[in-house]
Amino acid sequence: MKLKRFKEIALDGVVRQNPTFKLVLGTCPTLGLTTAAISCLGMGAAVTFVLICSNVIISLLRNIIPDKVRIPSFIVIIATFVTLTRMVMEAYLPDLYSSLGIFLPLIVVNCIILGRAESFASHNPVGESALDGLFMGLGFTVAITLMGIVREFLGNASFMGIELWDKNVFSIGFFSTSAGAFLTYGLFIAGFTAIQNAIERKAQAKALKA
Amino acid sequence: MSGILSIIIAALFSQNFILVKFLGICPFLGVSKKVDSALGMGLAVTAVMVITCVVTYPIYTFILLPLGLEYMEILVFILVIAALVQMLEMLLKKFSPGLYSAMGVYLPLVTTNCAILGIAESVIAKATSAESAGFILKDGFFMQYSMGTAALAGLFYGLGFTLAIVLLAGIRQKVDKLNIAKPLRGFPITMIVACFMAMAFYVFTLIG
Amino acid sequence: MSKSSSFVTSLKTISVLLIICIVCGALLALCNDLFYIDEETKFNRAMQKVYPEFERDTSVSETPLAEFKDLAGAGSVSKVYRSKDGAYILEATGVGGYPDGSGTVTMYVVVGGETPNVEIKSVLITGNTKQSWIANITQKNIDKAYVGKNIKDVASLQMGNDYKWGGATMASTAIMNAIKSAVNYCVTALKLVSTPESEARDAAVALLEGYTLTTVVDDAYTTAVGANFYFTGTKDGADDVDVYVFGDKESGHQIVALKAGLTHADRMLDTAIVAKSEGIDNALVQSAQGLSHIESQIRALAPSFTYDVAGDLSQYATHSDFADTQITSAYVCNDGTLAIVAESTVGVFEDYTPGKLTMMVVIANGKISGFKVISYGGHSYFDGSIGNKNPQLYVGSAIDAIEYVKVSGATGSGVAYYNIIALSAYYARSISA
Amino acid sequence: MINLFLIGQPIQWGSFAIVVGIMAAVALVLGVCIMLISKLCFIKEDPRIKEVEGYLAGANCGACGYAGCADFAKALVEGNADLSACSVTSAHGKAEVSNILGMSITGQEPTVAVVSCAGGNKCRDKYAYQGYGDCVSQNMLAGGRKACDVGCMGSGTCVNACPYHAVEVEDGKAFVNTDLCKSCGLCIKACPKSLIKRVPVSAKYYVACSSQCRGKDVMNACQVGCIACGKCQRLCPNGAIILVNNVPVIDYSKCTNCGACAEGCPRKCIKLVHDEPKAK
Repeated sequence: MKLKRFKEIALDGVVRQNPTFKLVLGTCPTLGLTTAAISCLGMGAAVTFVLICSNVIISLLRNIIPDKVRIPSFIVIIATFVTLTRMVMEAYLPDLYSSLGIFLPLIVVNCIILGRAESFASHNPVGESALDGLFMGLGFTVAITLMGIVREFLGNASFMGIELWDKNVFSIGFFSTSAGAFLTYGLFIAGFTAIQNAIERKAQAKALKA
Repeated sequence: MSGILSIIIAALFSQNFILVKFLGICPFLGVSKKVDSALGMGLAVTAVMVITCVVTYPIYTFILLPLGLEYMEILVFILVIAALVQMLEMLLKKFSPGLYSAMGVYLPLVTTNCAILGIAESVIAKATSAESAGFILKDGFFMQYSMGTAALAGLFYGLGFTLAIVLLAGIRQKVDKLNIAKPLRGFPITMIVACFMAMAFYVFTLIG
Repeated sequence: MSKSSSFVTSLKTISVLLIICIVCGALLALCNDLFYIDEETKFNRAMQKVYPEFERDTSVSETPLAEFKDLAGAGSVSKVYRSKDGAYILEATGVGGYPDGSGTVTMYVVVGGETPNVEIKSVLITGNTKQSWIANITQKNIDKAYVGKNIKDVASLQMGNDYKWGGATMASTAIMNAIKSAVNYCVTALKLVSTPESEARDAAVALLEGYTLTTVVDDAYTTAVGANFYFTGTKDGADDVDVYVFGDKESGHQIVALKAGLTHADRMLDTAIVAKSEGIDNALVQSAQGLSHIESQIRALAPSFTYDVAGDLSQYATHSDFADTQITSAYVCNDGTLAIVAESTVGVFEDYTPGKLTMMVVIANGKISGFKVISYGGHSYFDGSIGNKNPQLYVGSAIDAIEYVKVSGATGSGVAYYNIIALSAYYARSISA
Repeated sequence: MINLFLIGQPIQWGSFAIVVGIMAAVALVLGVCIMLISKLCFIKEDPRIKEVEGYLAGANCGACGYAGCADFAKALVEGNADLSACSVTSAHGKAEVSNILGMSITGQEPTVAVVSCAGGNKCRDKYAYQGYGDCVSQNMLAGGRKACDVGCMGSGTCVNACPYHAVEVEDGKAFVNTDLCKSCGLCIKACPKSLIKRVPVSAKYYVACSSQCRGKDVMNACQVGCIACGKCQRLCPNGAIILVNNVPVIDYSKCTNCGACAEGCPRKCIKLVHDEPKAK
C-alpha cells in the first residue's frame, strides 16, 4: 500500500476530514461527555477500537452483503463490537464504564462509525479501511479530548480529574451545563474552519504565485 | 392522570431529548436547514420512537430478562429497529406516497440516531435497576412505565424532539441570511443558537 | 427478474443476514461467559467506591429496623450494609429545610472503628431532589466537616458555619440531617457506641418491657425533677408513661415510671407508679411524683413555700377587661405570699400566630414581688420581651393600681404580660377582700 | 481450560444455544419480512438513483440540506441538486457520480460564474438603506437602494451563499474570483437581481451590465452602465455580440476573444472574466 495513500488517509482522518469538527458527525458523545477529559479519552479509545474492527469486517464482507440488508447487517456487526467493548470495560475498567454510562451503548448509533462503514469501508480494501478506522478514531479522540480539557478546565477547574483549585473560588459553571457544551463545540468548529480556510488560502496563494 | 401529565411535560420540556439529554444531535444539526425538512425529520423520529418503545419494552421484559440475556440488549434492539424502520419505509413508499414524501425519506437517517437507542435504554431502565443504563436511569418518573405509558412516552419524546428541531430550523432560516463572520457561518452559528435554546430549556429542568 | 432468480437472490440475502446474526450472537454468548462477573463482586465494586475495604457480609439483614429508622424531622435510613471488617455503610436521606419536607439529599455514610472511637469514615452524596444549589458543596468541604468525627458527638452537632456552605443552606441542612439520622441509627439500633442517653434508654427499656421510648429534650422538666433523662413511653394496650432516669451507668440507673396525664393530686398517690427500679431511695420517687415542675418554680421564688392550694378559683379565674387570659392554678404560702399561674393567648396581629404564654406571678404583702415565665408558644416576639424586660416593669407596683406600660417592639406580648399580671392582682385583691 | 482472563465462568452451553436460537429466529423473521415487503411494494425507480447513492458518502449527515443520501441522490438524478453541496463524499465518489450523470454536466465545457454588473458605488443610491443586512430583504424595499433597477446592491447575499468563499464584495459590487469558483450555482440562486451568470471558463470577456434602459436613463443612474449604443455589435468581426433589448449578449460559440468590443466600448463595461480582484 503506497506511502502516499497512507499519508492521505492519515491526514484525512485527523485533520482534513476530522469527523467531529469538519464533518460534524458523532456529536452526541462530543456534547455529552466532554465535561470530563478522562471519559473523553476512554470514549475515544472505545470508538477507535469499534471503528477499526467494524471497518475491517465490513470491508471483508463488502461484496457478500446484498444491498437489501446492508444497513441491518452493518449495524449488527457494529453492535457486536460495542457489546464486546462494554463487557471488557465492565470487567476491567469499572469506573470508566460508569463514567461513560449511557454513551457506551450509543456508540452503535454513532454517526461516525456507520458513516465511515458505508462511505469508506464498503468500497475500499481491508488494509485501507482499518487505517481509515484508526485515523478517524484518532481524529475523534483528539477532538473530544481537546474539548473535554477546555470544558473541564473552565467548568469545574480540574484537569483530567485532578483538582487545580477550589471550584467555588473561580470556575465558570456555565461550561459544564448543556448550553456550555453547544457553545464550546460551536467555537471549536469555528476555530477549526478558520484555521483550515487560512491554510487553504495560503496554499492557493502559493499555487497562484508558482 | 397526573402521571401521564408529568410524562408529557417532562418529555416536551424538562427532559427534552436534544436540549437537555443531549441525544439525537446529529440530525438536529444536519437536517434543520429548512422548517419543512425539520418537520419531516421530527415526524419520522416520532414514528420510530413509538415503534421503539412498543417493540423494546416487551422484548426486554419477556424475552431477554427471564433468560438472563441482558447483555444482548443493544444487538437485538438495534437489529429489530433497523429492520422495522426499513420495512416501514418500504410500506410508506408503496401505500402513502404523500406521507412518504413528507417523512419517509428521513427514515433511513433515523436509524442511525442516538435518540432512538436513548429512549430504548430508558424504557428498559423500567424493567431493570441495572446501572448500565446510565444517567437516564436517575429520573424517578421513568420507573412507573407500563406498556401504554411506554408508547405514550415515545410519542411525546418524539414530539419534544420535533419541537426542538423545528424551533432551530425556524431560527436557522433567518440566521443563515445574515452576513456573519466567515468561520462562524454554517455549524458554529447553529451551535450558538442551540446554546441559547439549551439555556432556555435549562429553566424547565429547574421547574420540572 | 424471472420468478426463480428473484427467489434465489432473496434466499441468498436472508441467508447472509442469518449467518451474520448467528455468528455475532455466538461470539457474544462466548464472550459474555468469558468476561462474566457475578452479582456479588459487582456489588462489592460499587460499594468499594464508597468504602475501599468493603466486603459484603450478608449474615446481617440489610433492611433497617423500623422503629429506629427515622430521626423525627431530620431524615431516615433506607439501607444498612455490613462489611466483614465490622464497618457499616448506611444509605440515609436527610430532609432539607423545605417546609413541605421535599428537597432531600440521599447519601452513603460509612461508620467504622473500635467501640470507644467509632467514627465516620467517609461520606458520599448519591442523589438529591430539588437541591439546585448543591453543586456549591464540594466533596472536600464535606470530608473536612464530617469525616473522622466520633459519632458520640455527631448527634449533638449544631448547624454552625463550618457545616453550612455558601449559597446552599438547604442542602447543608439536608446533609447534616442525613448524617445525624445515620449516626442515630448506629447508636440506637446497632449500638456501636453508648452515649449516656443510650445507656439510660437501655436501662429504662430493660425495666419496662414492651414500651417504646422516645427521648424528650425539655430541660424545664428534667432539671425540675432532678433526673438525668426524661422519656415518654407508649405501649399498645397500656396507657402512656413518663419515665424519669436518675444517675448514670457507673452509679447505676434509678428509674421511676409514672402514668402520664394525671392531675396534680393523683400523681401523689402510689397508684400512679407504673414501675420503679428496686432499691430506689424513696426521696427520688417522691420528688419525681410530688414535685411537679411548677412547684419547683415557686420554691425558687418563695423559699418559705409549703404546698397548699389557695382559695376557690371558680369565681375570680377570669375577668371581662382581660380577654383570653385565665388563671390555671394558685398557691398560698404560710407567710401569705401568693403564687398564681396564669396563661394568656392575647395580642393577635395579622401574621402573629397567638402562642400561649404561661407565667407565674408572685404577690407578697400587696405588691408584685416576682414572676417566672414558664413557657411561651408561637411567635418570636416573646423572645424580645422574654428577657424579662417587659414584665420587669411591673415588679414592685401595688396590686390595686396596675397601669399598662407600652414597650415598643413587643406590643403583642406586652398586652399578654399586662393581662396576666393585672388579672393576678385582681385575683389577689378579690380573695383578700 | 485455565482461565486467562482471571474472571468469568465456564461456558454455559445452555444460554449459548438460546442466544444462537434467538438470533437465528430474529434474523430469519426480519429477513423474510424485508424480502416480502420489498416484493410487495416494488416500485419502478430510476436505477441510476441507486447507483449514484452507492457512490455518495452515505453518512446521511444532511449537510447538503437534503434529508439524506437517498434523497440527495434522487435530486441529483432529477437534476435539481448540485454535487458540490455534499462536502462528505470523496473526490473519487464525485467523479463516479458525475460520469453516471456525466452527460448532463461534463458534456458542455466547464463554466465559471460572473457578476454582470459593474455599478456598485459608481451607481447612484435612491435612498440610504438602514435595515436587515442582505440583498434579498433590501430588494423588497422598492427594488433595492440603487437608482438602476437591476444594479448590484453589494450587501453580500451571494458572498454568504458561496461555500467556497469565491465571491467578494468590492467597491460596492459583487465580484467572482474565478480561480475558486466551482460553478456550483448557489450564488446564482441566491442573488435577488439574478445578475450572476455562467460563462465558459475559456471565455475572456463578459458584459458587466444588464440594464435594459437607453443611454440617458443609464447615465442618470450609473457612471459605468451600458448605454446600448450598439458600437460593440458593429465592431465585432464575427458578429458574436448582439444587442437584445438594450443589453449586449455574447454568443460564446462564435466569440474568438479578439477583444475588439472591449476596446471599442465607450463605457468600458465589457470586462475580463479572469480579472484579478483589485483589492489584492
